[in-house]
Amino acid sequence: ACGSSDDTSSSGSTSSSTKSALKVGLAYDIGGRGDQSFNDAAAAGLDKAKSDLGVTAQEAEATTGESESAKEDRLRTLAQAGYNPVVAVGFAYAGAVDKVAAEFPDAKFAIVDSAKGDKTPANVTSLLFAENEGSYLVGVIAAKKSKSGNIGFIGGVQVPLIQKFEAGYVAGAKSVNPDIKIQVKYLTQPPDFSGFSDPAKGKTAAQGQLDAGADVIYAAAGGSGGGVFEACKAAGASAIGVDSDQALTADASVRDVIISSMLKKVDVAVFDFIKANQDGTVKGGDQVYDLKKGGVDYATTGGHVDDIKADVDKAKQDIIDGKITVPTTP
Amino acid sequence: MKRLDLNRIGLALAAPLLAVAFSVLVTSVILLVAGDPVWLTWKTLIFGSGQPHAMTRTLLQTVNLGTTYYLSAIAVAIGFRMNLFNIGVDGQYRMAVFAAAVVGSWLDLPRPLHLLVIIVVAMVVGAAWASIAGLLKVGRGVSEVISTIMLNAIAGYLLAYLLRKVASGEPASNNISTKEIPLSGRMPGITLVPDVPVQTYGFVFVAILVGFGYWYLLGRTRFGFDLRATGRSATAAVASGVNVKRMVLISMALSGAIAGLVGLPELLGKTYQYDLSFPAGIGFTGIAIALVGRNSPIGVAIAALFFAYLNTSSNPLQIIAGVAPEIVVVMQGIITFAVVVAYELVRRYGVAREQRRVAEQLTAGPGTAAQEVTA
Amino acid sequence: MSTATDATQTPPAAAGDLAVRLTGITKRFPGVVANHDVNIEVRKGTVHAVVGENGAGKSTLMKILYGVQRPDEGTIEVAGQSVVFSSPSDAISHGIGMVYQHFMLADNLTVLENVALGAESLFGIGDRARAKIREISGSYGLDVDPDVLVEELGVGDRQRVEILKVLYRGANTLILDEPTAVLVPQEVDELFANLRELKSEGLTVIFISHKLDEVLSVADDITVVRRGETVATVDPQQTTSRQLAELMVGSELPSPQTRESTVTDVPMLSVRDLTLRVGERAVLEGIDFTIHRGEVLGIAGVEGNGQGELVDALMGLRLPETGAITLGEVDITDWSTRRRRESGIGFIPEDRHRQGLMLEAPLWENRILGHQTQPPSSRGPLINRSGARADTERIVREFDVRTPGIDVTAHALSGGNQQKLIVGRELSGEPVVLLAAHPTRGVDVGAQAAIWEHIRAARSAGLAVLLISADLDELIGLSDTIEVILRGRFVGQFDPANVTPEQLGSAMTGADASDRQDGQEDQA
Amino acid sequence: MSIDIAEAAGAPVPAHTESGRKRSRVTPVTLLLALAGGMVLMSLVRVITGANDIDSSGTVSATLVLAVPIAMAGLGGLWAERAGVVNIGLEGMMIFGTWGAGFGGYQWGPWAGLVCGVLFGALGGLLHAVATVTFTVDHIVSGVALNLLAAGLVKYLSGLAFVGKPGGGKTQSPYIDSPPSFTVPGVSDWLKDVEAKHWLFVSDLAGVVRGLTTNVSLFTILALALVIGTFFILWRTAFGLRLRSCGESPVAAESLGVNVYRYKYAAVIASGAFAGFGGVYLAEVAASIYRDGQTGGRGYIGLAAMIFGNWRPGGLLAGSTLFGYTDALQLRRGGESVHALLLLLALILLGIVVWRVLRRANVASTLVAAACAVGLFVWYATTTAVPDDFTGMTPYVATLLVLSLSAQRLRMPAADGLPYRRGEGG
Ligand SMILES: Nc1ncnc2c1ncn2[C@@H]1O[C@H](COP(=O)(O)OP(=O)(O)OP(=O)(O)O)[C@@H](O)[C@H]1O
Ligand SMILES: Nc1ncnc2c1ncn2[C@@H]1O[C@H](COP(=O)(O)OP(=O)(O)OP(=O)(O)O)[C@@H](O)[C@H]1O
Ligand SMILES: [Mg+2]
Ligand SMILES: [Mg+2]
Repeated sequence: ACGSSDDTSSSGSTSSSTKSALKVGLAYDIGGRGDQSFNDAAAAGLDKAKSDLGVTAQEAEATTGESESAKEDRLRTLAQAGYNPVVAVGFAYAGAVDKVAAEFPDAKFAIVDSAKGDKTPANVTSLLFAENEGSYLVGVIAAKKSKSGNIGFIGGVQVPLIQKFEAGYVAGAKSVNPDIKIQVKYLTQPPDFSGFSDPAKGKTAAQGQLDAGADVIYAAAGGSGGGVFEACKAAGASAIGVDSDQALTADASVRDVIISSMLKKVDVAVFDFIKANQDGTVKGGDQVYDLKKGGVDYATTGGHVDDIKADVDKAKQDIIDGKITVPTTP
Repeated sequence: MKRLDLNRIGLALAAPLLAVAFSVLVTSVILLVAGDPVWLTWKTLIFGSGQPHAMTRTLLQTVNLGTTYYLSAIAVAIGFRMNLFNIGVDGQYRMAVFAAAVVGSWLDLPRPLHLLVIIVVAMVVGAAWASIAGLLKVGRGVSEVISTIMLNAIAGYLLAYLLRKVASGEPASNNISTKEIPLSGRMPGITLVPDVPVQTYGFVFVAILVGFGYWYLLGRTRFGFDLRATGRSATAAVASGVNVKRMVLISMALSGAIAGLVGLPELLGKTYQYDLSFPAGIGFTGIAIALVGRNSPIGVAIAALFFAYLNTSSNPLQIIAGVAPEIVVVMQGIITFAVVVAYELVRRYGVAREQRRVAEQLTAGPGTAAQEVTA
Repeated sequence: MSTATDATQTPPAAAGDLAVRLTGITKRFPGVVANHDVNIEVRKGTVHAVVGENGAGKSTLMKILYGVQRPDEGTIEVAGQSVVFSSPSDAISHGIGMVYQHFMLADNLTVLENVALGAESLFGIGDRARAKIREISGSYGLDVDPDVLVEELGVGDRQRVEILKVLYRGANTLILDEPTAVLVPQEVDELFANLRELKSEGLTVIFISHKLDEVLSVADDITVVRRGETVATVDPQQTTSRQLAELMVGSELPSPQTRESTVTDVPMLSVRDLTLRVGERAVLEGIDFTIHRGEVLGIAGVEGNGQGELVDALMGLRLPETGAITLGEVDITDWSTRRRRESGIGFIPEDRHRQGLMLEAPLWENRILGHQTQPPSSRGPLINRSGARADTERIVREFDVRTPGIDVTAHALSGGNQQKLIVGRELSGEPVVLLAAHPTRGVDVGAQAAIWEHIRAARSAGLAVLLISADLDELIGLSDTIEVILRGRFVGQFDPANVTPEQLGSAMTGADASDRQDGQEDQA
Repeated sequence: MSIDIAEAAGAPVPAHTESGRKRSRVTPVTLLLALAGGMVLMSLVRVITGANDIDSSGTVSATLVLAVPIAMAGLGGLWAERAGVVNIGLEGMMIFGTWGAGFGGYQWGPWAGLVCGVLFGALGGLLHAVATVTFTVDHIVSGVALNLLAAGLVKYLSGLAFVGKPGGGKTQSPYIDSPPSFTVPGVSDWLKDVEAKHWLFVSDLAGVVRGLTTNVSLFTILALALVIGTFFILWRTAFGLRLRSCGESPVAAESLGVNVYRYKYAAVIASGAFAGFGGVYLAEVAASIYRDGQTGGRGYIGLAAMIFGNWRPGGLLAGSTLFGYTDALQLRRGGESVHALLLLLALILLGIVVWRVLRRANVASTLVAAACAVGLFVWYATTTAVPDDFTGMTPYVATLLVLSLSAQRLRMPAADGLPYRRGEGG
């Protein structure tokens, strides 16, 4: 009845794939499938692999406040049950992946959002994203779309990952208008991760920024983003979504204020990784999904940015060409 | 006499058995309603996933996690024994483990000394953070319930700030952490079962020591007597010469000092560093465990292991039985209810039985009827 | 025993004349039978007293009649009609009202709220109820302000509120469980006047007391309960209090011992110019006294005139503003409570449940309380369990604490036995000073005599005693000197050898200034 | 639950003195004067610091939104504890409320969401009542167990109810429509202009009034009505008297024929309903969605607000407003507003010092207060903003600070948290 039970049902018996069907293990971070955020993105990649490649899969998710051993055990149980490859979603798994991958040298592992460390075994692939580059583009959009010269950034929790979003966004906006005023707010501090799931806080913070003159706000705040969109809607301002194309996934009533979204294609990375396993072409080490690789991008749904698309695409090209280096820390 | 003892034992066992039976029933109903596999769930929970060594692994991890829970629950229990409600174990242990991680990574000492310093730092920091609540209560009359809730939140913000300050900035990593504690500062684990990649934390022994100390301190020392007396009747304790203000300060600090140990099994036995994903919320689990274990050193140990077992089983449950991990939390909630309700039911049954016994004696020998009968 | 007037001697009343008839009542508690086949008949328009030892089952019986507890066996008839009460509201609707042994008042509610509670449908909880309370308290001479918080009231006022509660509901049968235990003679007289008033209005009163003289003076019929059974119903006109006591106890009482003075001239406890303030108000002012070895200083006073604060100050529980306290030669003004106890001050608190016991703890742990740092309770920083247990056994033996064992909780003991345990504890370890507040309150006559005996024995061994009591006979009987306290000041000293309770009573209420003059002459 | 040191140490309870009773009566006039005084001070601080957001209409309306859930949780706590049942399970009942709002709200609209959420919260209350009242389980145990249960159960239920629905998933419900809100017609725009002038006092007043009259959710009004209604029910009706008597002295109540069990049940179920309403408010007004973890500990904060408010409706309203206000400040404008708060605090402390000097009160604590005032002022003067890392703490620090400054004498219901069994009193 829940997220993990629909795995075996769509087993690869009907698959048209010629290769022997892979058994994929997927370990989510807290929230799991259905979190409307990056866990869901990973799940989408897995679903695509199931239908396109005919793999079977087993999913498991983290629980709040669990210990390191629980994470290890999750990966170990999956690997031991013959799931190969095993994908771990979220940097919290870094240590666990290193440890378990060493115990199962014949299996392949991937970790989303965490770079290869000095202890990482060779059978681990790190799936990384250049969130700063994608955020740079929406920073450009925000600055171009802002009439007041005042824009906002709302981060869910002040962790390095989200600060990477901030860094790119600020750089992008400043590239358009060096004098632009950028209001930055993080909803909570770790280990209080409720900033990713508290729309009320998102709404209040957004209202504050709007009252202070902002007219475009970038919400890198997971589930709290819904509150940001609502505030923008009420104030007649614009919002920028994150991770997926939120003009498609957010509630219908607020879609029209979402002028763009920074796309972080975890689904693509996960799918690619599974496919590489099937093809036997898997590469270990850091796999950075940047603009060039199409791992991050901006969304154009709704046509709000059609008028400035050329400028944004230029910035995109400049980054791909290496003419612009986007900072990773604010 | 023998018969009576057997009855007593029967009564003592009745409560937990009743509780377990009740929880199994309710959980099964929930599973049924949700359309989840009931039999597979219980089979997985009791016999494990069926993979080689899986059960051993689960048990070893239960001991490890139980150690953490135990320390947390004992920290809470110390407060409870004198009617102090320390909701702040959560903040206290996180402050403490952070300080321990930082200081531990700075130092380079011979092993026993290095470990000792880390443990002392953790206890001192935990005690200090808890003492804020103690001082506010004694000095300003602020209820420790409020102050510890507030201090938990404040600790969170403080820690986030401090962690960013000391973080060894590995640029590509999205995690930030303190530096690793060198080898000499780690608690060696014990390989109980070869071939199984789970070591038992060396800190288990510290926890046992803490449990023993708790029992001894409360049951055998004057200080413990004063503490319990304050809990039972603050007014009577004062009249007996206990300085309640001092007791509040001391026991709050003591509770905090034990809370300071909560994060150490994990820190010294597993992660060797404090980072963004260091477990949080154990202080709250500790409250439930302390209460289910009725604040007794053995009862709390059993409850801690039980909770740990359920939590550890969350993975096999998900992966083998395909049941959402939330069911584990639901079960913990149900069990907590069931245990306490069962205790009450058994108590009432005991009372009723006692009454019947008196009635029987009454009909047997009316001459002694009105005497107070030995229970 | 031969003096017992048998139950059969009173002519059986016609059913119609009976307000209440209890037949064959049996009630069992875990480990104890509180009532066993109890039979009582209460005639309409009379005051019917129930007497018996502590734990005899009087309160239980009354609670059964009031629907608080249900009897295991037996029937209740009210006005000739057989009834089953499942809650007090059933009893109330049959015109029964009860004033409990321990006050049943919510401190943080006003008098009005306490009175109207449960009977809101009568006059609401507003002005109508206020008017009604004023009316009742006017017509029965119960003078209470409906709008003060109950916690601000003294015991006498609280007692009146309790009676008010019953009258407010229009009860015609009143149960009063030990209503006089906490009252001074004047208040008792007032209460009895009230009772007679009620009786003349046709109300029936059931009345429990340990003070047998009172019982004889006010009751029309007396039922004696012993160990859960009714042993006799007697006519007060034909009975002496001594006979009554023997009926209660079931054997002859020891006759009161003659006593000789053991007072020495070695000062044990001296207090100089003690003043204590609560907020702005002085609750103790300029208190001066000395107690010598072997002397009992009695303090007489209406409750709430500073006695509690005085004891608290002497125990170090409250900080006086000025003044010095000397124990023997040593100034102990700044000492902690613990240190005072260690140096030999024993303490029998007035409220044993609040300050004297841990109700949830076993007896032997209660033995340790207050003596944590002294042998045989402890050894160094450790508790000496076997020592404490052995000594508890001794106290139980020597002080005749009726208990199944020393592992039961203090809660399981009846009030009198709890008190004996406390007295035993405080007299162990050879104290030099004993601060005793109401040491025999709520204790039956047998136990009372025993406690007095223990105090006398300790006194002749050199103990200095500060005795506070509302029982003026006790005060006069035990003390070597009596000080009267009024509004925090000592207002007169009396020689117990030639003072009557009435004289003391008027000094205590400040009614008679000439007594005070006498007192001061005595002093000189 | 916790020991009362003042009582244990034999210190006088203030209500014993005559002045104690009179002091607790706050007349509307003094209240109004105090409010006006506060406004003037606020206005001064705003003009000096230029932190215009500290009493802007936006801040005021955000305060409302953030304070209401806390106040409702607190009200739930008030009902339960006034009847003698400690309710640490408010968080769980609130979680039930958010989920119920999601469940009913997305299918049948906000009012159905309200009904479902309140019902769910009440169910949580019922469970707590069964455990604590019928089975005399320790109140804390039951509450903690309830919190565990609620957190797990709603996730489990979400898996059943929301997965596959548009926008729904295991951690959130589909979108819920907001309940109606209203704006006092005509005033808002005019007030907005006045507020934008940033005049001393006048603009502040305009801001506050505008915040209170613009775009106010009907649920906010309902919440306020519930607080006032609670006061009337608990302190002015027979039902309330009986309920409170169960918290003060259940044996006394029993002795007068009050069915204590019934009132405790009623109170604890109502308590759950209030907490549930707090949850509904979070899901429907503060957000438009049920989201896992949305309550974020507000149940505990509500409990704290109730204790802060001395177990009285007005007090808990003040407590939750303080919390909501400081939270709004830090969320909206972070460092800048919190920085201005430093000056405000310094001024208030200064006021206390002056008052104490005039009253010739205890010198030592006066000196401490003075030192704090100076310290705060120096901090204010030497910085331009409070670092963002710290602003998040503001509500928590402020609550602690206010509590420890207001040398409080809290008084909980005398029988709060104690087990009660029928027929064992007296
Ligand atoms: N609720 C109860 N549970 C267990 N035992 C009880 C209970 N109530 C009374 N008892 C026991 O029943 C016996 C009779 O008690 P009861 O209160 O009726 O005595 P009493 O005659 O009123 O004594 P006293 O003179 O001290 O008031 C005592 O042994 C007492 O311990
Ligand atoms: N729930 C209970 N469990 C065990 N014993 C009880 C309980 N309730 C009452 N008792 C016992 O019953 C006794 C009789 O109760 P009661 O209220 O009549 O007090 P008492 O014995 O007269 O005490 P006191 O002399 O202090 O007035 C109590 O002292 C107490 O020991
Ligand atoms: Mg009695
Ligand atoms: Mg008695």
